[in-house]
Amino acid sequence: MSQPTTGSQPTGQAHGLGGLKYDPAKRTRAPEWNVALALVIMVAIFEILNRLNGGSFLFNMRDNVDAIFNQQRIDIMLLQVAIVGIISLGVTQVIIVGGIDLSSGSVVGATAMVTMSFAQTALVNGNPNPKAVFGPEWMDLPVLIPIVVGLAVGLFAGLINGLLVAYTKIPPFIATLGMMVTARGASRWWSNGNPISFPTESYGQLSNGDLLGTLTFGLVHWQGQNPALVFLFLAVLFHLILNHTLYGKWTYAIGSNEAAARMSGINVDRHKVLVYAIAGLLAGVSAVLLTSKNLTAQAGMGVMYELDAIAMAVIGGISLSGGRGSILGTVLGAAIFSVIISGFTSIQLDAYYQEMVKGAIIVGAVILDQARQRKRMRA
Amino acid sequence: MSQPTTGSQPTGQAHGLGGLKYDPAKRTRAPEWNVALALVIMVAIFEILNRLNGGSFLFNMRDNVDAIFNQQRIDIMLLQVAIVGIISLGVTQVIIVGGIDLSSGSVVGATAMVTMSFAQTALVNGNPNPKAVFGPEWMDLPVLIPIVVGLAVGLFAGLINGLLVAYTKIPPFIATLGMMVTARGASRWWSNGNPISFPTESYGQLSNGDLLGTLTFGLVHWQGQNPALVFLFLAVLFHLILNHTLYGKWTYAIGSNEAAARMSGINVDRHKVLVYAIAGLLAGVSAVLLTSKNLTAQAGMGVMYELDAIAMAVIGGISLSGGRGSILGTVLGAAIFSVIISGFTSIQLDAYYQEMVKGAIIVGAVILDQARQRKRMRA
Amino acid sequence: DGIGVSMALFDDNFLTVLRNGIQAQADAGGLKVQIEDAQNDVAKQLDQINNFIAGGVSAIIVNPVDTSATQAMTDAAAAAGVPLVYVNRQPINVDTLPDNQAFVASNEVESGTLETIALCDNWAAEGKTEVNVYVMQGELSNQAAVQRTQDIYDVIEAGKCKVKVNVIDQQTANWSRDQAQTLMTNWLSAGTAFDGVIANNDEMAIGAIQAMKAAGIDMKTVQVGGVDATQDALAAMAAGDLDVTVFQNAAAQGSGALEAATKLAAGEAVDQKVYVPFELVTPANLADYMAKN
Amino acid sequence: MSDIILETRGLTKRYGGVHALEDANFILRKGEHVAVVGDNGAGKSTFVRQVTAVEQKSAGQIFFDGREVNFAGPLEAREGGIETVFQTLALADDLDVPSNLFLGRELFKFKFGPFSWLDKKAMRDRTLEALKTTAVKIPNVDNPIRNMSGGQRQCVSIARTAAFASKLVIMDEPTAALGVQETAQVENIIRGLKERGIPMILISHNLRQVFDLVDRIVVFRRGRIVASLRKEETDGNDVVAYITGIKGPADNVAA
Amino acid sequence: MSDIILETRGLTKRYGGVHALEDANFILRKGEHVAVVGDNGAGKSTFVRQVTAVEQKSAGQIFFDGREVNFAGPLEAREGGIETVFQTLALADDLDVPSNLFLGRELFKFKFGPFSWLDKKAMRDRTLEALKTTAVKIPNVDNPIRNMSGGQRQCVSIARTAAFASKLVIMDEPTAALGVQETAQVENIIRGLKERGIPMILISHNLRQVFDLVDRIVVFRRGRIVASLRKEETDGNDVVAYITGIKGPADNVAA
Ligand SMILES: Nc1ncnc2c1ncn2[C@@H]1O[C@H](COP(=O)(O)OP(=O)(O)OP(=O)(O)O)[C@@H](O)[C@H]1O
Ligand SMILES: Nc1ncnc2c1ncn2[C@@H]1O[C@H](COP(=O)(O)OP(=O)(O)OP(=O)(O)O)[C@@H](O)[C@H]1O
Ligand SMILES: [Mg+2]
Ligand SMILES: [Mg+2]
Repeated sequence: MSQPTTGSQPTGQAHGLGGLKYDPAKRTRAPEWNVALALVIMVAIFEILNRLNGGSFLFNMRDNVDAIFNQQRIDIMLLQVAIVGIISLGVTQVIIVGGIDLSSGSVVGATAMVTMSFAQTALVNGNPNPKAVFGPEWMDLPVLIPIVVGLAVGLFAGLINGLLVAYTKIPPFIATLGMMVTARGASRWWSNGNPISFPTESYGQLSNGDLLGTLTFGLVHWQGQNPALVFLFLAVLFHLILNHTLYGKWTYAIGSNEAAARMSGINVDRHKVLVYAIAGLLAGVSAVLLTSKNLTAQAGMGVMYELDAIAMAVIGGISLSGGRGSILGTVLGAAIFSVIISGFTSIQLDAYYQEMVKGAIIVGAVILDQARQRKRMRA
Repeated sequence: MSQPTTGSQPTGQAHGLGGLKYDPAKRTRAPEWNVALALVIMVAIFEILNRLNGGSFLFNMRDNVDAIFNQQRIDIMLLQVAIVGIISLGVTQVIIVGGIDLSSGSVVGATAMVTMSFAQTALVNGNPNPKAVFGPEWMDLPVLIPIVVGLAVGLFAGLINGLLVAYTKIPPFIATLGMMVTARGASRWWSNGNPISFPTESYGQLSNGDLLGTLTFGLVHWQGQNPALVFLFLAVLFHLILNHTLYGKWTYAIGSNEAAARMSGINVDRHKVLVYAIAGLLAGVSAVLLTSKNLTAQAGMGVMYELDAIAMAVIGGISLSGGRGSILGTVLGAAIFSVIISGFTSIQLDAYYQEMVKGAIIVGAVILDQARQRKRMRA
Repeated sequence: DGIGVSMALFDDNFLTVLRNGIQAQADAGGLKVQIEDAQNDVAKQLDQINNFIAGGVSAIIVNPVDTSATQAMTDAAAAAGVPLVYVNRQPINVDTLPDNQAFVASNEVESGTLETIALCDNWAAEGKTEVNVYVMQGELSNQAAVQRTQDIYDVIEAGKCKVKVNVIDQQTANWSRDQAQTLMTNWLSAGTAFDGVIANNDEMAIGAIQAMKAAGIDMKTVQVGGVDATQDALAAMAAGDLDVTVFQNAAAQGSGALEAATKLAAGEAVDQKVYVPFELVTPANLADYMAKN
Repeated sequence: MSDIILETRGLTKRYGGVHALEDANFILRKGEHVAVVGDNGAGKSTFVRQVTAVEQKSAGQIFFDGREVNFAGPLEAREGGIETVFQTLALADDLDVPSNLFLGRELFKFKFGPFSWLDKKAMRDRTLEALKTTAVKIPNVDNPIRNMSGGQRQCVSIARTAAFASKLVIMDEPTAALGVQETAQVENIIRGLKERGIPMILISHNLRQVFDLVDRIVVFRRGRIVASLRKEETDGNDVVAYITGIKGPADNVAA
Repeated sequence: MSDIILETRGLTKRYGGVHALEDANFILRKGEHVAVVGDNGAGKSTFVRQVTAVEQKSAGQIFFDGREVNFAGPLEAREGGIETVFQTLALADDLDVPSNLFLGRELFKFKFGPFSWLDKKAMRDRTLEALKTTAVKIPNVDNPIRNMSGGQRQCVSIARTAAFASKLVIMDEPTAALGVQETAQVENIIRGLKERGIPMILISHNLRQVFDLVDRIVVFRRGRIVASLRKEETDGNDVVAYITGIKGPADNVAA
């Protein structure tokens, strides 16, 4: 039998390794493109609607300010998704590995309560702190302590999630639903439902400061608030980790085919624990920034964040059955979310309609994404 | 080549069709057994805890009443899960078909608002109804009208869910998440967030009456409140439908392998629409009973019901990846839920701890179920 | 332009009346208001305020989710130079508000106190000296729930109650009529004798009443108290089921807040603190409140 | 009326940039059994998926039973009379054997739309009969298919197709996972179809089997049909030469 | 030291009530190639799953490389030196070919626990080389495996096993889905293993192949080992007689 000419011809030529005709120009475009397109369309719509009212969604209309964009709008749009966005980075990884995390919102709530208890200041306007949880010796601690406590509590909750999912083999939906209920209970129990307020000044600066100052690029300014900086930094970090490290490869592999990953010699259980732990840690980061930004912690904090975080990832093109998705997609999903929130306020849409339209937009964005992917497949 | 002795020997003998040794006594037990066991254990624990306090969880301790069981406890345990239980019957079918329904709680809320608007009475204590939504000509309507309206609204929401899932191919998580947000918005918008109250007497009787009167079996009595009756009737009905009709067979087949079902000539899309529509219809039934029981409708009604309904199904042994599960399991799951609620109150556990323990019990029940299933597989 | 309003929660009956008060006042004055729902989320509320600022509103009204979380809002508005009015709930930084900020609020301490004392008086009038009661709490993470429950114990401890009160059990029904109904039935199934139910709001009180009526309890033999004086509660009171509720003038608060906001936007000076008192409602003065909420 | 049951003209399928099937002109006559052979990745299964409308073709025409068809999905193809054993088996893992065999064609005690009452006993009995024809051994037909061996699953799939065969049968590597006995049995089933005059397309890598069973052999290579050989006029070496590209149209490889 | 690389004593596996594997006593010597044959459902794959610890055995002992082993899972079995091509392929559908080939054995630019940096280029280059040995044609190795044909997937799986072979190789029906050329190529790979002295268990329904490649043939029937035949002392008819139960221990059928 003669040997045919196969060999490793570089792909991208008219014929690939298998001798089939291969046309790289027509290859399926990364799904993130569709999400980016949806984002642009949405911004354009809000811009038009604002112009009809004589305003502008994105651009600066005040004569006294020398800037291209409406700086405050840009600032708030980055700021308002930063905190849920950070959770969403963790949720993205959990979904890619084939799981789901319903607990992230409640974990933020519980972590917020505990963290804030270690961030309180002793004197408020000269009087003892009326919301004190512990005695005065636990007040005015260095800012590092509440930060470490917050990260540790988040990590701990994530670890429990991971251990449950990996070693008891119960569905992640259940494990994290249990954690959701439990963590919410814990956050109410911690201070009997009382809010915990009045952090030290340095703790408040964590979120309300701008580490790098206002960043100016020509006529484009950005205040660069810390939560947004942290979000963007973590997004880049996890983008690199997911695409270039063993951690990322295994995360995708397990989500794609857990049995195969196991047979290939991946320690699936340990890796899952790691992924859930990282998600918990990110919830901890989120809780620290959230309490610092609001200067208070409440038992009800973070309610529904888990759904927002999942929605961001899904709008970003993730597959809920695992194995697919990207950090870039999630960041774009977060951007769409933010545009919706700010856009509605900017056009003064009645709050009654906002929720209804928001639901429709989430669904619409995903439909658009799916339809375009299918179309390309058929072409 | 000679033909070996195969043929259709009846199973249950020492050798099955394949000639392998087959021992029917050791066959894997239905997963519902484990759930039932968990239920019994939980009841026993609460009984013991109550006895330690000199009371009883399930049994009648009053000398003046001639009954074995604490009748009121049995009544409330049936009643308190009936309404979420009805939703859960629909959610069970949606999960078996490979989907998920996050919208059921919100659909109950929206349906409740609309339904109640058609169930109002004209005069309250002799004054015009202060919560009137429509003019007086829309008041004091025959009870059938709000019922039909309620079922229709629920059905409509379910239809939309089904059409989205079946024909746009977006993940059910997203479709129903969108519906969840939208329906909640709609329920707020309907009457600007105002509650709608004061139904006609006959409407109130729907839930607060007992159609069959108190049912007595020897020394066991059951008040037989309508919502509980409806729940049990629907459970039996859908148990039969899922096990003996084409609808059931296709539901399991699609959940098990959608591509296979499609290739086998099942109209998968139409069937999915039907399943989601039925789930919506059940949410409608639930909304009618809920408003009738409470004599009011509020925009916030049904919040979190979707999670409770899913939790019931999952505790009942359903697989969230579809193709497996049963109505019997869900009913048992609902029973466990009910025991938890009543059990906590009976031992006067502090409310702050209840949530935490509830989360742990949900997780624990599922772990137990899984562990026992795995053990039997290994034996 | 226009005025931005951030409400703590749309689903809340009382806050809905307040919201309607703002809207009615605005319509009457030909003002544009943009009302947002913070859905009980402090963080969302702060974001909404920032979005208002980005949109260039002339003033902001906030119904705070958390009264101890107002400093960040005050700072945000002050930095942008936009006037701010807190409504219904007294902000923690009320004494240090900048000049262009104000508040129109009520003191939750009054509500639970009025309710408890009135119930105590009723029991005393019935000739009782010691009573057993159930306490129904609102959502545990909600301050009104925490405060109104605390009020009960404060009244007892301060000796302002004419009878001895034993709390048999205290549980949450999350402000909800449905959950209250379930909770009450569960309590009833324990068979313990009791003299009344103190609920953090009217919805839960009504749920408890419905459960008791379903169990065949004569409503004359128990005292039930709530807070809010909603229409449903007033009807229940008229029917002789509910004994005590507490009225808070939501509409007046709403319109008062809007008035303050408009003045501040126009650069006029206003009173920085406006207290709207709670009012006790019993069958005796029921008629006065029929048309108010 | 012509005697052609299936014809494709210029049938083409592209996945993104991959041209998996190009310009396939294929004819199947009534009663004829044709084998499709070719290397892995030559486009055989892709061809089947276009004909049965599991996927939508990129270009080309399909004529079935005398008229042009544009099936919207496999459901329509099956209703049109095309029965297929797919390479990735179309089985519902959680259902038992009878349910799989009768999937989409259940027997009823009484009919009432989707709520028709199933006749489980009849389906079970007829399943046992149908399985006998494949000689497969299954310890307990009431177990879910999930737990069965590769060959057992394959047999369930074939038993189904054979039982409901009507105008055209397509089998994509039906005996790949089968043992010696079962393969012989399946080959008997295929001969039975031939006797009943039911036309068939058989995809197989087993040239011995192909020469045993069919009338004509169609060779796929790199997404194209490169030969259609009458069995009597060819032999194994000839077919292999076409498969590997020694014979046939020159490769138009650019590089 | 004995020359036995793998031995099982009384290996037994029950699924619920189904006795899929009973009392299997099996010996494999160093450098030996053994075929396992048997009907569909005879328990061949079950045997493999016990040896590789994909499932936990119900009873019996396994000795590997001189000592008794109780692998907790396939990970340990692989680390112990057993490389396997499973019947249900162990591939991650969403990953590309290099990722699958190196799954669990990635190459790094630098190591840092789970966050070690991958050397993608090296993996891709070595993948192209490894694929050459199987003669499979894959249009674009950077596409996810999901979209590849049955044969292409099979080849990726075999390429992986061949590339990392160490103490023992097990292949469960490796050529079932392969074309003529690819089958020949895989048979060459197996001959290469023999030359390198690596022992192997080959499961196959293709008796021609079995007689071509191995030293000894072990026959499974109804969950039991019924014969172990040296290639020189047997022939095809003899093997088939054992497979079908004409020869061998009497069936102890109760009914
Ligand atoms: N969805 C898809 N996306 C991209 N490429 C695909 C897709 N499906 C198939 N292909 C490619 O098309 C080619 C033809 O595949 P096909 O399954 O038709 O091969 P085949 O002839 O059936 O091979 P085998 O004998 O191995 O089953 C292969 O190169 C495969 O990688
Ligand atoms: N998880 C399981 N539960 C129940 N029965 C099982 C399970 N796995 C396998 N079986 C049964 O065990 C028997 C042996 O299966 P096995 O897969 O080992 O067969 P095999 O010899 O590999 O067949 P083939 O040649 O078809 O691959 C079959 O009858 C099968 O139905
Ligand atoms: Mg193929
Ligand atoms: Mg096998």
